[in-house]
Amino acid sequence: MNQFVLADCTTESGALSQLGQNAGKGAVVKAGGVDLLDLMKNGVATPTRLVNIRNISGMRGIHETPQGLNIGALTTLTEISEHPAIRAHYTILSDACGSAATPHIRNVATVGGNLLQQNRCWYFRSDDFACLKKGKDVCFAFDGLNQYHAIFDNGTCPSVAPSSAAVALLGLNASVELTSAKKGKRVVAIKDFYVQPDVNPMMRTVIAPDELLTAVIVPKPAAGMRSAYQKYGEKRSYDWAIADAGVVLEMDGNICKRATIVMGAASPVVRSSPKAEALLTGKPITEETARAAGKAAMEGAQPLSMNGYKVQLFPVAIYRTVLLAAGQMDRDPSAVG
Amino acid sequence: MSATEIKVLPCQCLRTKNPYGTTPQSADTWHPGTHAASTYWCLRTMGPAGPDEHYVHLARCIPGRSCYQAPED
Amino acid sequence: MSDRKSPPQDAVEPTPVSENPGAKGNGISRRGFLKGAGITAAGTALLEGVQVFSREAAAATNSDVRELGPGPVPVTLHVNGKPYTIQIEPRTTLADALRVHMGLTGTKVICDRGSCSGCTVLLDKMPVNSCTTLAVDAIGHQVTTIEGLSKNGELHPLQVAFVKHDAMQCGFCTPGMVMSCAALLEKNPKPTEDDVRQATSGNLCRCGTYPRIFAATLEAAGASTHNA
Amino acid sequence: MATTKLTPAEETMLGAAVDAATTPGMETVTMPYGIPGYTLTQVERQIPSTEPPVLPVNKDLQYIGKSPARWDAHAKVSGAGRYTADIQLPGMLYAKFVNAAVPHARIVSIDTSAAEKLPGVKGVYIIQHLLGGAVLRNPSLDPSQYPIVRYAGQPIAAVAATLPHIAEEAALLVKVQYDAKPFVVDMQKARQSNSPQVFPGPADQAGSAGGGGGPHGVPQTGNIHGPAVHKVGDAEQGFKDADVVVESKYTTQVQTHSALETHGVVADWKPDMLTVWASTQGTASVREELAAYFKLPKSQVRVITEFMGGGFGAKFGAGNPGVVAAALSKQTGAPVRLMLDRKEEHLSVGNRPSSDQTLKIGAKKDGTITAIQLVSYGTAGCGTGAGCAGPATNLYKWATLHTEENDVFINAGPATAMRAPGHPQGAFALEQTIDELAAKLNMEPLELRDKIDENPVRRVERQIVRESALWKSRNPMPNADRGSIKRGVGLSQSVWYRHINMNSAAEVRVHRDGSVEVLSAVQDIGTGIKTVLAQVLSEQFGVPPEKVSVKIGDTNYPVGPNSGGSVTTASLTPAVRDAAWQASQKFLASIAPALGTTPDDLVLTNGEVSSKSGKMQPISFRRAAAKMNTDEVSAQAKRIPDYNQGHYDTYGGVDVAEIEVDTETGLIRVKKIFAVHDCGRPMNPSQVINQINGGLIQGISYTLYEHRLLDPNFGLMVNHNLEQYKIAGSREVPELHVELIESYIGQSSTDASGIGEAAGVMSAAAAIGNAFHNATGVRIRTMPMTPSVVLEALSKTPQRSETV
Repeated sequence: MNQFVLADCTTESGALSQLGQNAGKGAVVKAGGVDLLDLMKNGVATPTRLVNIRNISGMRGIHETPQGLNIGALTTLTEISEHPAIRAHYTILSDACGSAATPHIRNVATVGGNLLQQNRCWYFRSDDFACLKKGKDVCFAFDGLNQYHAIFDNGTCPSVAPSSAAVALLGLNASVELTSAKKGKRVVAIKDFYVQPDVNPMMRTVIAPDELLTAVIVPKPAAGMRSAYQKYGEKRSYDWAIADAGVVLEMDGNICKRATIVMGAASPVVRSSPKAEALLTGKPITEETARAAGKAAMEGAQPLSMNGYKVQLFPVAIYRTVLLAAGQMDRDPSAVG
Repeated sequence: MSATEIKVLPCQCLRTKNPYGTTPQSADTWHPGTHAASTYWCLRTMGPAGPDEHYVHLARCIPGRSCYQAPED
Repeated sequence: MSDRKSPPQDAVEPTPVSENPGAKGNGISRRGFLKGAGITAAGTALLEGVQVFSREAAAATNSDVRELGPGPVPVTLHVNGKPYTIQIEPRTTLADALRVHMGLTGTKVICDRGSCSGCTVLLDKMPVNSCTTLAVDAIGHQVTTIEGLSKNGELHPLQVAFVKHDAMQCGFCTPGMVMSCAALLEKNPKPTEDDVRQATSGNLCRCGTYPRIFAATLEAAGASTHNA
Repeated sequence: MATTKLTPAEETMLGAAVDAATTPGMETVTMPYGIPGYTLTQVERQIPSTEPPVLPVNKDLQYIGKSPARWDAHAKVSGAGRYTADIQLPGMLYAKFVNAAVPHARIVSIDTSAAEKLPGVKGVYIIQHLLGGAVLRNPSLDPSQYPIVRYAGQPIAAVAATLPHIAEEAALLVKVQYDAKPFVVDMQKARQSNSPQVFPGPADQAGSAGGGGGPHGVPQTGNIHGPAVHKVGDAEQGFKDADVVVESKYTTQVQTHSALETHGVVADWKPDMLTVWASTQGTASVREELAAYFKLPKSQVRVITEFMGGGFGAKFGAGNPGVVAAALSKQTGAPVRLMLDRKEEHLSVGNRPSSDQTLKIGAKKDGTITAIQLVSYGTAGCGTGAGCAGPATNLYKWATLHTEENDVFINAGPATAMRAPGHPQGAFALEQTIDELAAKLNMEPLELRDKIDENPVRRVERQIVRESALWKSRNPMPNADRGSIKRGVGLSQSVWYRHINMNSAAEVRVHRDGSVEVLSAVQDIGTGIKTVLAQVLSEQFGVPPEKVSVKIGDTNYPVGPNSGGSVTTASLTPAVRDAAWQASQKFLASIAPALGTTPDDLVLTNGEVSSKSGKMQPISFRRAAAKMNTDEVSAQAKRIPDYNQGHYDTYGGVDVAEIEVDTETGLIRVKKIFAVHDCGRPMNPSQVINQINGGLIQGISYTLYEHRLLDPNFGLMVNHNLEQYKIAGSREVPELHVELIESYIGQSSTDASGIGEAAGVMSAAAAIGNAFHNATGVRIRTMPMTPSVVLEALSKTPQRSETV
């Protein structure tokens, strides 16, 4: 890890002024620090200044509002996964946060950090390889080892979206609150938050260098909403998803009025499947419709040389999670949860 | 491959952890024959290549090899 | 850099700094410091008025940003109920601060990336990986390491159960396992085996001692119920 | 005694007759022999008359065969145990390697000037090419000051600094200029004649290896060292004689040891003594190598390994860390700590080689094996050791055998021995093939094994398995479950060999204050030898293990065996018992006069010294010791040869796995394992079972998850961490039930053996493979069995084609 100046902030305004002054000058924000320190130890990130927001107590906490939930960006994954109201009404979110990483990491990893962490790709995460995501002009995964890489939108950089929270939050149509010293606050929907690599492989999100992700805003659940998230990894102990699925259903009796189906480790940016959702809309949830939705979600998939199995795996993850959300199936023993 | 075929001791710099434990150079004899699961290294390089940049093996670290050093007796 | 050579346990006053009347908001007592480790160059600087970095100090001066580093800064950490003042760069991890600077080597570094939980310590009561925690982020928190789990030389009931069930082989994962399981019992005094598996799902043991760890933790849970 | 010479007939030659003729200094004793509850009998042995009395079976002993707490458990659970990584000495420097960034290159230059200028850097060491009188194999290679780089991660230089992060920074500042060469990291490509050569130069042909010194007939062609051929009988004829022939190909991956404590040392070079703390499986091997390398007398090299965080075969010898740290310490005049980081641990200090095996077995209708033929290719990186014919050679009886083992060089880190070298690979193929053969012969898997394996211990183990609930729950019809999640049960056997390291000695001392201690240079790598030595002392002196002192892991003590190949307990405990026996005799002689009796009237039990004749009232051991006529009595003993030399014992087990295959996701879950194992006399059954649990879990991890992945285009490992290099964690652990067989072989004063290698690590893959077939009707012949591999296996073979 290189040397750096640590600007230790105790208030949001202090952090914002730090960012304002040092934006573009090698300063990065550190919250829980899990992903950042990993990248720094690997020599992939070499910031000269860390704006430490970990200890800003005002940015932490889960607030129930008339509109839904306002979750401070520094709220940890453990706090979210164990929160009674989230468990009761936003199952997808508690399960997604509760199945991320390890218990110890969840204790310090914040929801903001989870949403902002870098994509998963061993070429990117090793200092042995200078790739597109590091501003160079080559991707090593196409002709290399790509068994864990993306099966969608993988034409430029097939690294995969890492955030399980993002799967849940996209499913819940949530937004993030971005704050800067100059421009104040703006709210960006999760669906608009991430940037596809073919736009700019180094950019990843629309957050500006002087902006801080300050909160996550989750709308109130619609009537009849049921949701579920399931993650599949090669291991059930600490492992990254080879497939994960988030499903939000608005049910009227046994008829699905509206469905949201989200996949995590399928693409560089967390992805929903309108095709699959349309197949469920207005229909009863059965194993048949759920399987059809899972299959439809793979439309347009373009597996690489080694990740074809994901095209088989995601439909299973999706159909089982649809049935779980609908209350027609127990939690899948093959899943991590 | 039998014990009787071992005629000379290998180079004094040859080391192994064969499947049956380590074989220190000071041992009277190497385990007869060898086992194809044995791994070797050279004392002088601490690696799998000898000083002559050829690989280290019980079948190779023998008289005639330029870096061969006879065991002291 | 002599600060890591002396045994700080003996050298530093065992009174938490925040409760020490001599602290006066700068995070360390002068008396404690004078007796403390690393009295050489850093000590001189301190005596000349450089403040030890601490959250209390930051609050007292009402400053909402404090810049540290990149060079070594004096910081005080509360570990196992005692204050330790060390000179570290901000990039120093909590694991390195404990092991290299304080000589508390019970905490093991194995993967150094948060993947194995071998370096588990409790930050307040929460198990965290000390290898992916900056030491300065532990300021103002109570750090408990494996050395601090036993009280007055008496093993924690969980440690007793680990001994009884032989829940170790090479023992290199053991401190991390014990800390993870101790934190579990603190939070959930009556865990199921699945709870224990979940709580240790970030801990790696290469010798494969897991079944003994599950048994020991479940027994310790039973024991603590009896005591209650 | 190499396994290649072991024939099934020899293997089952138990209870060989003992020469009854009396020899001076020898006496004939009767020893327990066989398995209590099954086959226990007695055997006569002629042993030196200096040997202690024969130990009865475990149930008649007070401490041996029981499971007292691990002797150093308190230190381990409290964080007090000092591992090499924990050693801190005044003024100690932290060293860091500079490693090759490319897989194959000639080093043009190394510029350390920037590193040297970094404040806090105290020393720099460059690994030089010590050509000496050697001539390069390939004269067209430019002679270089530096060794050729043969794999990415190969250590090139090292720096030492006052703090770890300064050393890391300095290492990054060392500039190495490479003249990159073509490389190969794919074994299939490496086998092709046009492949880049890992070891260029004239090939050694079989004949040119002449002059003796090792196995003849091992040629080298391109990147292939091999085949090492082993032929017994005419296998071709054997296949003609067969009624049934099964032939298949199996593939296994490279696994890394991934011990939790990385390789490393702390070296303290003083003018009269080099002291080295090492994370090693052999204090003796580290001392021997450092002394030889630096041309120091052994008496001036001391190696200490008090606590050690796992090795699994990779930690023998000083290695580059030892040599470089010692050199840096000499150079800087300060102690130097050099511990590898996790990436280096994966790259440069060993692995289990891969294998591509073609295995063919022929059998008669009654199961008699007429021929086994194995052709294997495996890569041990830029080293050798990929042979895997052990199981095919030694597990079962055969009429003819023909094995050909080939090492294929690639530009990757060299293999080192890993827990049962070659055997997990070999058993994966062999034990699935035996099941296939059983199916073809319309025999039960256990029935066929009874036919072809007469080892009496394995026979008992199979009987226990046959009667187990888990085996009985197996549906003999494969692919019987209708749902997408299918249950299967399968088994595999394992085998390991009794080896003894004669460099096993110990001293036992009794002090006038009543304290008793044992001293040996042996190291405890996690298997619990400290506890076992305490138990041996306890049995002799009648004081509980926690009251005796065990001092090991220091070459200042009598030499101890290197811990590898399951030799430690078998080798050392007899020496310790002999020393304890002799010390106890001296002790009794020393106190008897003061107690008014003779030594042979005294008994040591229950912490007391008592009199057989009743000449005195029992007194505590401590009070008795106070009557010693000197401050200390002691005895040193070394290992004597096994009582029945020339006889060859094996240890092994029969392991049954129950798995669930999710045929839609390709995920396999191991639900249960029932394992029956033997290891001679179990000295501490709890510790033995702990090791077997661990072997099985490591085996599951190997079977399902672990895989060293090298990028084919750049030759670099991509998963050099413990995140993408996947090791089984708490939630991968099945319900484990181990049944331990107590087996007496009459071989030494403790009759102890080892368990490390036979402990399930070699059978897990095959048991899971056989269970997979039982679940799905499909053979899975590739590891690791990830969803990708499983889904492909399920898609390629019609699910209902193969029946019993």
